[in-house]
Amino acid sequence: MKRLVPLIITFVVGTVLILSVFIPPMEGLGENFTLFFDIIAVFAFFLGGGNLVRVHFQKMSRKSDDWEFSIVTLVGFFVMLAAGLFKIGNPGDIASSVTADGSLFQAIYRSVFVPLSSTMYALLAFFVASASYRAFRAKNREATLLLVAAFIILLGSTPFGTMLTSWVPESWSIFQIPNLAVWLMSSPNLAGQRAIIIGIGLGVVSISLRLILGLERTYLGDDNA
Amino acid sequence: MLSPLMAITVQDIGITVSLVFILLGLAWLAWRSFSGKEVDRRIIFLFIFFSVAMPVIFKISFKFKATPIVNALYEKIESLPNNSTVLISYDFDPAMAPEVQPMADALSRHCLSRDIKIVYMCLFPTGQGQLEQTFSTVVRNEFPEKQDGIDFVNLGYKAGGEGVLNVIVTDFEKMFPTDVNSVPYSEIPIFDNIKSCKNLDLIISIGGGRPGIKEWVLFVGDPGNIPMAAGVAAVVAPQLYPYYPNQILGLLGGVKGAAEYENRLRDSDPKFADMPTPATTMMGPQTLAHIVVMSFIIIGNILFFRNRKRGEIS
Amino acid sequence: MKKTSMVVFATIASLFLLSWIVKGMFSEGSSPYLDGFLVTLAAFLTLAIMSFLYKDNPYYKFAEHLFVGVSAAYAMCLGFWSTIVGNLIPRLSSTVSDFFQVNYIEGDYNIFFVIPIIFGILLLMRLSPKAGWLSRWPLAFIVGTTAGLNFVRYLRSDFINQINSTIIPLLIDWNGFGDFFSNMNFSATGQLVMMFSNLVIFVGVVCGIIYFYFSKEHTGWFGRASKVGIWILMITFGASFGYTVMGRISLLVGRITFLFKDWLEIIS
Amino acid sequence: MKFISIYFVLLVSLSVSAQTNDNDSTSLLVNDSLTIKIAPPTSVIVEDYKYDDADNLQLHWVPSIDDMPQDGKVVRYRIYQSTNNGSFVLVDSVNFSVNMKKIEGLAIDSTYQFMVSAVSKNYEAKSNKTITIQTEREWINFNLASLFLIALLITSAVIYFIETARRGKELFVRKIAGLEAVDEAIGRATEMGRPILFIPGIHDMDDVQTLAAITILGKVARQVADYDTKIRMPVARSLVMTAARETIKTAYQTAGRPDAYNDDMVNYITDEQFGYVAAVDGIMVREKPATIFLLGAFFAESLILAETGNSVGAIQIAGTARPAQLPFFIAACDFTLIGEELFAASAYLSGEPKMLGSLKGQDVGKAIAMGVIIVGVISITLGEAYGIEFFSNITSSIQSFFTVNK
Repeated sequence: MKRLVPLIITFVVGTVLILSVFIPPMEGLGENFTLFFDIIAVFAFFLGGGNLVRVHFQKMSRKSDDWEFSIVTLVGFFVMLAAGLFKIGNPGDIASSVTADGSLFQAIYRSVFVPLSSTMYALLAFFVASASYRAFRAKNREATLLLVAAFIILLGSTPFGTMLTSWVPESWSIFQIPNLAVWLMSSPNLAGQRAIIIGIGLGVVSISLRLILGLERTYLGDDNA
Repeated sequence: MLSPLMAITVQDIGITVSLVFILLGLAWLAWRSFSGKEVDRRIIFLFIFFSVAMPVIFKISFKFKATPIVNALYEKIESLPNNSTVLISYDFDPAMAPEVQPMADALSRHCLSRDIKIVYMCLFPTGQGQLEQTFSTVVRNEFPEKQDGIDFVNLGYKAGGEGVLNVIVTDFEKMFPTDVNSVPYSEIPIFDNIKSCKNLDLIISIGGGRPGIKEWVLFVGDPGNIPMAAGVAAVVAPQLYPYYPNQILGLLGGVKGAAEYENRLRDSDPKFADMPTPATTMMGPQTLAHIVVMSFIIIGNILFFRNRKRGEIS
Repeated sequence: MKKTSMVVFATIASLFLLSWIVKGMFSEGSSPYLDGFLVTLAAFLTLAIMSFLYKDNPYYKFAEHLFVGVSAAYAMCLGFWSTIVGNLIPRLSSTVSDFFQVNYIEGDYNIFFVIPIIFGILLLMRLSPKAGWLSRWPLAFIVGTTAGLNFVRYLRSDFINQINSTIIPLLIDWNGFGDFFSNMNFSATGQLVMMFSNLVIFVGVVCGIIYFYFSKEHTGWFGRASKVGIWILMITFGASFGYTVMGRISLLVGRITFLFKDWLEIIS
Repeated sequence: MKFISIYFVLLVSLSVSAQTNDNDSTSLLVNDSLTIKIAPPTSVIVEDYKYDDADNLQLHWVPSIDDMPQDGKVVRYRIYQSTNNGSFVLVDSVNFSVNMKKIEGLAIDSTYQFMVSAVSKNYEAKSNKTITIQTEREWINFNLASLFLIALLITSAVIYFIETARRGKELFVRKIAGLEAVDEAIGRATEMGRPILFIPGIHDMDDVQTLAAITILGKVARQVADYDTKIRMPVARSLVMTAARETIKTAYQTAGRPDAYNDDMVNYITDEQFGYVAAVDGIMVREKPATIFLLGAFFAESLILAETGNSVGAIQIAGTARPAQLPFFIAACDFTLIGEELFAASAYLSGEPKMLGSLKGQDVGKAIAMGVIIVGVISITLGEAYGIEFFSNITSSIQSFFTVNK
């Protein structure tokens, strides 16, 4: 029961969605299944929220490391949730957009969410720089090729690339660095990415097949869980 | 008499100071590394911070010529007759915004100025927050005469990623019974002749994550045979080249792609002469930072080869 | 140790308080002190995250934990308003639709929309240790949907269409060897470069696939082809690398612009 | 009489169109001298749209003879529809020089009739009415026959090989360079007496990459148990912790030294991306591992981890299927399992039929891809450059088979 029902659900849903591509009268059914999926996806957000609350309450009650910061998480969570669900400060009525300008929700989004998430990723600029100094070495032929290609792309995206090779005549213009960078992107890069895409595409096809046929069950976890 | 002279001087001083700082810093770093001393990671962090910050303050900027893959999108929008409908999907979060928000703004500006109607939507929840940004800076600010529902419409966000796409490729209303302000689909004039994505003249996905342009191609562009284009964060741009030109007709990659598009747009028509060009402004600091990163790689590798040679001798 | 951290805290707090007051005094708008507070808050959070570069510290931890909470709630709210209120309620009940001021959608199959609700609630069962196994049902639905959707789409876009796009002529505008050699040049848009590009794409794709082909030992000509494949892949990764550097720096430029423009107002 | 009624319909439809969104129809029949007269479109044909669920029809017409893109006389075409013999209503309009339109959203039990008009700035010329038609439902979309065949082929290949592997037949998988380096790397850590650090990415057990990493951990742990090397494994998910502990414990038991195992080898840090990175960085700097494995799903942290590992002088073996992170691993690590190699490595090590079988099935797909591309490129080259008809035919049949549009 614990395993059979999920396996049947996966099989039926997967098969219907594949067949709905080939059989026009099944299109509507496929669409509805997808719509169900979209609605369940929202419950996954709720699950994420619920999990967060549970984990952080546990941390607080167990007084585990850094439990004080769990309070920060929970306060942030509940304030944002209230702002969004009750549309606090929203200039319109209940039907207006939740992200309308002037609402508390949008204000928190702009002055808390935006700086936090974008700075998080901006940190990577520092790490890229330090890694380029300390770790990116031409250790072997492969790494050398990689670094040379990266170099041309980087140089090609700056005006210095243009300056360095502007003396190259038109009949040799492929050797001008900006042109070379464009060429690298649209020929060898395209070829390499395409080989990868074909490989990954086949991988996705085969794992989908295994999931639908119930050969792959790892996602169900073990029986006792 | 004095003001142009002043302007030039401030710029010049800025560039000179930045370049001198960067060159001295690199020289110091090289000297220190070659004399075999550790350079603390935090010093490198500080150095890169200043190399980016100084050109931001002094506003060093350059011009860019549009590469073919960027130009293709520009030409496509130019070739659309007015009254066509374009869908722009905001599939990004604030973390990617510095790279892709300028593209979204420039594309919106281009379409609206050519009387092309725009349907806005997003596959990222945060896209709706970013959409609001474009509405306040471009749509309502520069085109006050354009009307919601007639010239543009905001459908907002729906959860589900590819699940959303799989529905709208055949039926918009099923997925979006109303727009973001709860106006029913049937009462929105833009949708009079539009039932599904197949009735659109062009779809542009602006993003850089998942779901994003790849899902658009797989679930909408290819099955529905609909022209697609994209503006993406630099990190994913190389991965999308295999789809060009058959599955994606044009691609703006990273802030450079955005800058190229801004320049192309500005050169095309005097009415765009004063438009804000955030991406072009960003390319100044970007350029100097690239030079620093390249110098780092060179210094690091010289060091590596020297040490290896020594290792071989001993 | 305790004392230093108190001093640091006091300094930071007073600096940002000062920033708030100054911003409030000089900014224009209907609610200057609120705007001033919001910008100061954003700046504080930006710097708090950046302080991680020095070392892991309480300010960074504060910012990170805040981010986790806020982002989870953001997604929940948007999901609720857009999908639950936008797509689900209008198909279930006209009274509730009226409450949220959305149009009720008449339909013969509306009753089936209880399925996603049931599955949704089952999904939430995961939070309970005893009934957690029930969450496998909606999970199975999610897995089945993605598998079913992906199977056909990946096959079409990433396999068949990619093969089709790779069928390209190696000789372009071909009028024989004489013509070719007499017009030969290395212009970026010239015949030679175009032909070479197509050759690289053809050889690159085939050799790349050979590298990822696991059923044959990579020896002899197959090994040499796979060697070419790895070179092409390395150039590919190099291009990725260059673009990633570009992308990451842009994000930093974005943040620094925020600090100098919106907060400190050094630049306009 | 009939004439009058058509005229009436025309007037009605024009007033309808004036309300809709095209703004060029208001001044009709006003000033004869300025009227831009144009001929109507001809041969308007309506037919069933193929392979749908009876909701579309396809309309074609021959454009008006005045429809020349240069002079712009014809501005657009309007499409009028009559449902169940009702009056004609404007349903759509298309731009000049377009000569077909798919009419969507129709019902199976109604009859339809159409009319197309060419519109200039101030004149409208209508075509004859089409025949009355009903939509038809098709049960199979034959446009997608080749997609179906290819899907069937790959599906059967995967299933066939999984079954073959299950029956115990050995399936060959080529040597993978990174795997050979594993022994050497573990040996090095043993010699130096320093620990091995194993990082399985930051995703949960539902990611195939994490599964592959845990499989490879199985092999690493066997050797670690044999040589009595120290292993440290910080993880970002609690489920991964459970699985990893299980794996290492089994390895120690197989090696006959269950007492040497303890749970502290694997510990959970935090789910938060950068929090995890900070902690792992700390471990690297403090314990200076001799060997670091970075296998699994990595995101932005790949470069931070690889850089720190490099700076403490460890031998690093990395592997991920995420193309955007591979460059950092290749540049900063000593060996990298690229993309599918990670899965191949784990299939090879685990010997599980379902994994080996799918790997083989995928290889069939790759062989098809290579074969078709090689034949296609040769034939298109010879066909285009030398105009050899035989090759052109091959090209067009390959291309039409590999074109799948709805």
